[in-house]
Amino acid sequence: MEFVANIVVTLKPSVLDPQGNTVKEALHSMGYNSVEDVRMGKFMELTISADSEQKALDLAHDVCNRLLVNPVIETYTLSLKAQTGGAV
Amino acid sequence: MEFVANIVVTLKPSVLDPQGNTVKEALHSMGYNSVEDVRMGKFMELTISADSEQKALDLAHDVCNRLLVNPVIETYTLSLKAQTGGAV
Amino acid sequence: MKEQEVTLDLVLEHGLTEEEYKLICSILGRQPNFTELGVFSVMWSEHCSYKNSRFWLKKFPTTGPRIMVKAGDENAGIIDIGSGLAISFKIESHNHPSAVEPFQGAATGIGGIIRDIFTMGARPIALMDSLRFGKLSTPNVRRLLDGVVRGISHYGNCIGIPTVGGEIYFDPTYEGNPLVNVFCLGIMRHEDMALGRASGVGNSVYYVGAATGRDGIHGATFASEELNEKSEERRPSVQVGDPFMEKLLLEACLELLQTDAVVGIQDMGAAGLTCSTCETASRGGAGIEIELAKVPQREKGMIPYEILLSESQERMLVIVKKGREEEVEAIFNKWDLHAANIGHVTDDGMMRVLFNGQKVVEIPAKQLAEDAPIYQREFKEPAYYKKCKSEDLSAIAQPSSYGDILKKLLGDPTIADKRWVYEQYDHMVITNTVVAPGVSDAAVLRLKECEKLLAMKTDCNGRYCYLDPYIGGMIAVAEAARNVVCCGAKPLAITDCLNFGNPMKEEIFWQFKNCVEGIAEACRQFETPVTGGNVSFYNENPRGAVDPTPVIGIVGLIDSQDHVTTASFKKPGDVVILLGPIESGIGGSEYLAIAHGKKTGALPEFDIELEKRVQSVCLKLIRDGKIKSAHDISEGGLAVALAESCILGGVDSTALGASVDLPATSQRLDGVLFGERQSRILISVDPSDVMYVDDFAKNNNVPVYKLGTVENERLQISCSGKILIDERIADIAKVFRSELESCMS
Amino acid sequence: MLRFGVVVFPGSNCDHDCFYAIKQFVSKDVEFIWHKSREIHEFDCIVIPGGFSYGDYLRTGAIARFSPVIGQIREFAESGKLVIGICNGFQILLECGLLPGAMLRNTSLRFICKYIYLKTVNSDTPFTSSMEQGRVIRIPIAHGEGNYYIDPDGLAELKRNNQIVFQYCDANGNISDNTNPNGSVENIAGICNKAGNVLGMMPHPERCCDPRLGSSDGLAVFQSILKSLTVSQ
Ligand SMILES: Nc1ncnc2c1ncn2[C@@H]1O[C@H](COP(=O)(O)OP(=O)(O)O)[C@@H](O)[C@H]1O
Ligand SMILES: [Mg+2]
Repeated sequence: MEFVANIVVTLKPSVLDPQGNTVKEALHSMGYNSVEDVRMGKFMELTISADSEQKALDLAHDVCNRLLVNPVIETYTLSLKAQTGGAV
Repeated sequence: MEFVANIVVTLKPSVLDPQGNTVKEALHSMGYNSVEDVRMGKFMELTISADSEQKALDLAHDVCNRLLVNPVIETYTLSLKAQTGGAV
Repeated sequence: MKEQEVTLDLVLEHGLTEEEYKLICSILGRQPNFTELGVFSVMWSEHCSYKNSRFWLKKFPTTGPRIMVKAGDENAGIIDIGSGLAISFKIESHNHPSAVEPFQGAATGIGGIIRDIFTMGARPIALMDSLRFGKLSTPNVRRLLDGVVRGISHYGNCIGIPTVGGEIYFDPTYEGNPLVNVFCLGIMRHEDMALGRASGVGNSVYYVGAATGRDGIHGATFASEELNEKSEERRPSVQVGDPFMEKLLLEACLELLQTDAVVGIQDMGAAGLTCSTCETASRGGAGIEIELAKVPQREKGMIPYEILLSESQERMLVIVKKGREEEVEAIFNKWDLHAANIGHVTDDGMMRVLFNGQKVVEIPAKQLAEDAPIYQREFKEPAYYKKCKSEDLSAIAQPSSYGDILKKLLGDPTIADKRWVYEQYDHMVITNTVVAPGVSDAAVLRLKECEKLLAMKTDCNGRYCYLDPYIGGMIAVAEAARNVVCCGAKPLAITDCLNFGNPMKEEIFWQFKNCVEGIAEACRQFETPVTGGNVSFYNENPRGAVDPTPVIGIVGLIDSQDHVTTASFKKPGDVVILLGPIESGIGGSEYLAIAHGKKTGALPEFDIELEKRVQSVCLKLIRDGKIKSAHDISEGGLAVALAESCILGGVDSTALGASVDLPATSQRLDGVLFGERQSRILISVDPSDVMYVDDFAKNNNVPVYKLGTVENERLQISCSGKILIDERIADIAKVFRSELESCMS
Repeated sequence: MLRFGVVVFPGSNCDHDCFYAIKQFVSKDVEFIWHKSREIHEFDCIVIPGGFSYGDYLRTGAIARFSPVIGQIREFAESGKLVIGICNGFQILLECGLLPGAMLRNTSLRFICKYIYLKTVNSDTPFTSSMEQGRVIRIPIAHGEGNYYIDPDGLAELKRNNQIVFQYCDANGNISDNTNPNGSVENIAGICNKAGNVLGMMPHPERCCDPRLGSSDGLAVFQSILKSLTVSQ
């Protein structure tokens, strides 16, 4: 079976986000003053083949912890869904 | 009222994603062969103050089209929710 | 974080001793509160106060006719280079942050050293990086190298200062505790010099740059500890760098210093706001009062302790003349920077800190900044020292193929071309780079402001310093000087970054003391004063301390473009000559480590008088136009130096070769080929100049050997007619050029 | 004398290099233009230099395009005057739509700084007029995002209008995947707009104008500008 894991990696709240700050300032200077804060992160979409949803989920978490996420400064959220329509 | 817009920006399917490919290859060399594909994108979280959900939504789309997304290579999805607990 | 009651346990937790605490109480005439305890603990940490090293650092010569600002007086020293110009340069370590988070650790290291330079009023024009890692066969080492190089590349490229040189060694001793030392050099007109002083009662104190967060609280004390599992828990003290913010700060500060509205300026580095306020006050012989509520803050609910100790990056403190505030604010506004007027200069010598009007700190600034205790640590000669020194190496077998050893050495990541690294660095921006990385022994920069050029390099062989710290320290300076001499420069001054293990261990302290004495002696001999530097202790991993690694950053002055010399052979038919002794032992060599797995032996004889003669003969010949290429003989010995001069000689596929015949010898041939005796320079000269060069060297009591000629395509080395090495340049070039990259991909 | 203006954005870092190269080797009349300026019509040629405008945060060149000076540059370009964007300047021109396409990260995902060879495939522009067709020059690149992308229709259009100006090649002018440093579509290193008066290029001509720095091949670009401006005056 095939699953798609959507992973959102963000900086921990206390960590400085230079990109987000700069984008916020840019939006303000463009007149979008009602944008109060901007935080930037990464998005990743993994296509995983696995026997079960649980196995796919375990694998995705494993991959996040081992490679995709830098636990020193980042955290992540993960959502998984079965790929409908089988193989792409 | 305060709203949080979550924006996911990804490369259009027709655009090659060197970063996603590299991550995929790294995962394969680590033994994660069941990861069949990786696509990388950007995640952004905007905190917006607006009178209504519709206004916040319009603003977020506006900001995406004008600054956050480059339509030549990227597409985006947007979701909005009201910030519970009011001002932070 | 919450305020805590000050108890002895808490004092000890802050890394202070009971005696130090008593001293604090007597300075204050009372017990410190929680915030004041934090303030003292960072100012009196090893990192800020140099309490364990200062006694020995005083051995360094720091004066000379060109010195305008001496080591230790300000953030960095200043050296006159004539024509109304001066330079400021310094090296600093970011070892511990880089071990925990290589990308951000290295990036913020670059940010920090750049601030040290522009705070002097100099425009930074060059960076160098001196790196040490474990063996690349370990995945974690590859991860660290990749992260560190990306971090330096990210910050240096973005801010637009070229990384023009550096060095990397790979040795098991650094596994788990990499060394990341970064160097920055800036240039200024004499009149643009700025100082880190607060004076003039009533003058305003400005905070400018990034907002303060809870970054790196206790970074300074963190750097003063060994790495262990606990350091993992301290991970929040990792900071994220913002090179864009720093670029704005750099431009705004330099623009600001063109006005006369500024009394003093200081970066906020280790110990942040605390250090910058008490040091400026102390240097200016004044007091300072600030209100923390006015400090721009990134996070909610920070307490005074946190605001004062935060090590958020990209912040500066500026002391502005009363009445000139608007002018200053306009410049910061132009650069989209938020500047906050947070206080003023007082006349009572106190560092006084308010929080919403309430007094939270009141400490005599001078005593806080300058009266940390100075310790004379115990030292003891380690057992390994004599054992290694007297090790009998005669049983070590000669290799079956010298050619194979040559290739092995050329592909050894420590020796191989570092292209994979320096191509990730913008080394050309500012358009001064006349000799780029990988071309020569040192980088050469032209100056747009005058006819002169600068040569610069970092150097240190930790293995030599392990085997003989005193001689190793001398060699670090000698080799650095030799590298710039090979480019046609007269060495001017040095900066040093002393990377050692735990100074509380007597054997480590012995290494430290001996290295310092060796460096000090060499600096006196070469008349290159020390203009500043940095000490990094506690470089240990679970297996013990790293090899003592006192990295030397050197800068030399080249009078004219005509003197710029590179390492590569230039033309077939030119004569290859060795300046300096030909024979060498194999003790301490990379050959011994790579081919035989041994880190031992007595270092080959080192005579500093000979070293000086070799260098001055080489420089004189360069200035007289007699030398077409000059290359320092270092790791890998004569054979590797010959190979490098050949490989570097060609553009793309047209490399040059050489054919040399070494004089008959009774010494071991692996030593002659690969031994690392110092005081040797490989040069090539036009056939018509051979006699002159030969005579000149002999008249100056420098050994000189005519080895052979520059050829095409092959490197042939024989010894009294018997062929030892015969390789196609294309083959050895491939190994030299590609090995590091293939390790990393 | 012909007036050159070098635009300075927060984070530009090749601004001084362009200024210096022009002043030393091209025209004494060169000035910086602060990105908040609204008056640039007195210049003859606008240079948008390299660097990391706004830190290259979000996307390279994305934020700079909202600076006030961009509106001016747009009018300037529409009136037929010369605009050259180098490296980050090229990225800005793409972001603000004065040139077609977009930049992606180098396929190696690493910053690359080195000398490469560049083939002049269109010598019929004001920026290449003093170079013969097919001329190969040695010039540095220094970028992390120089992987030029354009969709197939756009590429066909570029070709139809002869808008491809420079391609990465080897010393002999051969264009192949091996000589592509960053993954750009068809080794594209520089393009111009349809009218030919706006050029974007990733390599840095200002870094190789002074023979002391190892190559003066970049001078040809500035000399071409000078030549075509002098002719048109
Ligand atoms: N980390 C680095 N960053 C930039 N340049 C480097 C680095 N390491 C080595 N280089 C460059 O590669 C060349 C050779 O350096 P190195 O191997 O230290 O030479 P040597 O043995 O002559 O001291 C020099 O130009 C040096 O500046
Ligand atoms: Mg050398």
